[in-house]
Amino acid sequence: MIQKPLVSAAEAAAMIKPGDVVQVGGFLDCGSPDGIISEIVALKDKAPGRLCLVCNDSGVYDESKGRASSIAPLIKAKLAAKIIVSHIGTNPETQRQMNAGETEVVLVPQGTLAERVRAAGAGLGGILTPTGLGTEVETGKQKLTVGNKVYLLEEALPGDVAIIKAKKADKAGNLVYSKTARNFNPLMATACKLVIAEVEELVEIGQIDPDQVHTPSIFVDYLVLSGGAK
Amino acid sequence: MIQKPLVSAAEAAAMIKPGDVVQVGGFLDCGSPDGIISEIVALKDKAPGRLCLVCNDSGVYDESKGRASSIAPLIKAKLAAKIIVSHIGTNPETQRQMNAGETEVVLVPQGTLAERVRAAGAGLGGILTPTGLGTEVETGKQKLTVGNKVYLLEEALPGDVAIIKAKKADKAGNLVYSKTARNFNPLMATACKLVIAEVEELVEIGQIDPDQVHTPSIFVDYLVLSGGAK
Amino acid sequence: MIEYKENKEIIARRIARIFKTGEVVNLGIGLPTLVGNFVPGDVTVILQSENGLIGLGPAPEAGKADKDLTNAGAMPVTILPGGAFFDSATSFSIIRGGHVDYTVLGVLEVDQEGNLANYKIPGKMVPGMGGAMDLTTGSRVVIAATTHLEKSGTSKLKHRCSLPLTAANEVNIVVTDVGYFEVLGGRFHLAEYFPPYTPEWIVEHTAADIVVRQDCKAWPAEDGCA
Amino acid sequence: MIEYKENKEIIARRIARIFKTGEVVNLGIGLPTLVGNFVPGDVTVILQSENGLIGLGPAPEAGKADKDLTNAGAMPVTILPGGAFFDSATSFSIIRGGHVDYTVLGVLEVDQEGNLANYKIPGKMVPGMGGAMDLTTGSRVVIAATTHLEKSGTSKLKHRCSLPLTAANEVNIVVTDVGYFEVLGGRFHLAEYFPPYTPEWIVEHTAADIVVRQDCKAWPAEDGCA
Repeated sequence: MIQKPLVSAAEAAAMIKPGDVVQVGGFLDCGSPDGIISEIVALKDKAPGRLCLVCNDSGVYDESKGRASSIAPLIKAKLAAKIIVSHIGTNPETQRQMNAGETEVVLVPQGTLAERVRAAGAGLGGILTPTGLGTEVETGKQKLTVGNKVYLLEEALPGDVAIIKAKKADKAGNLVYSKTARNFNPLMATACKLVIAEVEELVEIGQIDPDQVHTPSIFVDYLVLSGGAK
Repeated sequence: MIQKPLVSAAEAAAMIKPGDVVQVGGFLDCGSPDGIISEIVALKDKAPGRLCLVCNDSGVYDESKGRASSIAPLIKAKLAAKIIVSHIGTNPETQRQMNAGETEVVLVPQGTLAERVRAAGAGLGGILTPTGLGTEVETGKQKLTVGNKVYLLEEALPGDVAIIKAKKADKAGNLVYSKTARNFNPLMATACKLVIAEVEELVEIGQIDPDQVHTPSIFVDYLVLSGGAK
Repeated sequence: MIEYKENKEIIARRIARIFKTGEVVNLGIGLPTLVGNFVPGDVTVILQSENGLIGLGPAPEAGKADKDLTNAGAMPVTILPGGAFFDSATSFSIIRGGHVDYTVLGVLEVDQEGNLANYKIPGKMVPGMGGAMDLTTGSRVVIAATTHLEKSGTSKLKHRCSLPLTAANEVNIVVTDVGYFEVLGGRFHLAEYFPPYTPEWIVEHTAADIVVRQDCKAWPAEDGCA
Repeated sequence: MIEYKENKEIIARRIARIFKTGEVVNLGIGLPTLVGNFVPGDVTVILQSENGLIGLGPAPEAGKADKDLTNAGAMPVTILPGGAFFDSATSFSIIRGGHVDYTVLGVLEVDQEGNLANYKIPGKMVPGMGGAMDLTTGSRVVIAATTHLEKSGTSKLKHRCSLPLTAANEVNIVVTDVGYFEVLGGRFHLAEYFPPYTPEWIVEHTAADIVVRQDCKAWPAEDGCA
């Protein structure tokens, strides 16, 4: 197997280009690539322009406690032109920007978001889901009937760059996630042209049981070690 | 966690009812629930009537060598009224029955078959795939355009019973597969009303790392130990 | 005269009695999470959390929290022996695929058609639907858990929701702090009232059509049996 | 006069020279499987097998076969360090999702429009498409590997396939035992001829429109460089 380049979080951040659709793994405080996110914020002046962010949620943001997790620092830094998420309830800054017309927010049911990202990775055009029928979610979408049941057509959601977080990688880029820090990370790894994985631990090729790989190496382009060491 | 009932292969076979859609894991010689399949054949006289079988392929059948793997013994015993598979090239008996009009054979591209089974398990009505466009596979199917690309609408394929094969289970029914014996097994486990898993090894609850479970226990209804021991 | 007093605990206690051993349950954030505390000791339910685990255990001991192990509300949790972790697509395959028996959700409004609103007050507050739309679509039984009245005294049970819907015609059971309702044929059917509230009081203080079932009874029963 | 003699090895040898280090390749059953034997030692390709693995290694030593580890043709194989196993949905997500660079398939017929037929001779033989339709749809480059002529002397390269198609307009490269062709704009473009065959012989013995490229050359080169 080929080794994947190990880059710094700052080098990874610099790979993101203006206007990119960036998919970011994580679920609230759990399982986001925080090292890369910090470096994107640090780039602020020569920042990658405003991005379209895709994430489960807009993170937890609590100014009084100095708490900002997941994509909350990117939103705070006004780097998001648009965010596609299932939940913004734990980040009042997202809501403020949305109400002020500064940032476009698209709310997608969580299971639909997962399937739309997966569909992009799987080369599918979309999926038929019953979720959202009879709600505002169905607005503007095609309805199709299969076996007497009505479904919404939800389109695949591909990205330009995925920044994801795993517990462990081997040098080929095979990934293993930890507990509920798995969430959207393996889905986003399949759906984007450029995939950068931030990992806590890097092991030699052959040290991960091939039956226990969560994301096979061919999905991963670059590795970043959490904590800054390159 | 609740323990799942451990039954014999014969008891499992007896749960299948006439006309059932039975999804059978395995890929050619690899990863089929051979113990349960034998017992379905052994039931022949009081057999479950003719079934609709869903499987990757119709197994390997070579009369001269007495070789019959996967669903080949069921086909040989004429227990299949209909089979939905991607490949029958290694089982001339399937072809004979098809040409003689004894058995209906529906050929589905392998990736489409996988997604149709998965969609059923995931509560989706179907998926949009580019596979099969411009071929006989598109006959009678709806075409939809998403982002300037044309796709076929392929419908979910649920089943009544899944008989699958795993390497290891804990007593709650969490499953771990071995190598390429994984194939369709985890997909079928999600897609059927009744799921029976034949396993080589049964361990106590808590002995499988929750990060390394391939099929969570809630999908599994009954366990069978390979080799006949109950 | 009966005076209404918010009582979240009785809601959680009553809902916790609905489940049978082996059933799979998803508890929403907030009030529904309390339900887990009141499941009887002889019943073993399997808790699913949509962020990616089944076999949810109690909160960890102080100092034992694992940053990689939370519930869908970002609270540290544990996993029971025999549990499993999975990604978000698998989690919602479990949910949408019909493998969850009960989902328990909080509401802003719930109506007699089984509609539920809990993700958006236009122009005011938009938390988002998270996994709630998939949970209400996919679960076998949808249970709305809510105090009966707003602080303002307004009924949370409605003829018709006015807020954007999270779920259309999906709610099966509503448990408030005054009673237990089934949603059937466009009406709330009162199956149990929680004293001191009476069926008459409930009908009077609910902005929806209520059928008082013929076998409607007090809960907990007067002999103390729950 | 040149006499045609079937030569599967040169097909496999030439195709094996197409790949670069790090590229992901799926080799079909039969002739395409031979390609794996001829990849130059300084090139590391990653072999994917649609039954559920990446990092396919050589056949196991005698007596070391693992019943749970086969390729898509049911032959015992091994996995290289750094490889991974996955289920069939993931396998075809890799394929359909565009993560396979090259797929190499055998054919019954291939035509100048890039159509390929290899799964069905109606009324005669119907092996089924297996994974071939997904592989031809999803792979970046589709390579058809075939002897140039049938045993009967009929050209396998056609103006238009007469058998049911496995792939419509998907074939990019055809390598036979007489030459290397690119499929472009509804024509076969001959890029290399394999001596003793000449471009003239090839044009004469092919039932399709062939453009002989201006830079068309012999392979292996006359100085012996492959």
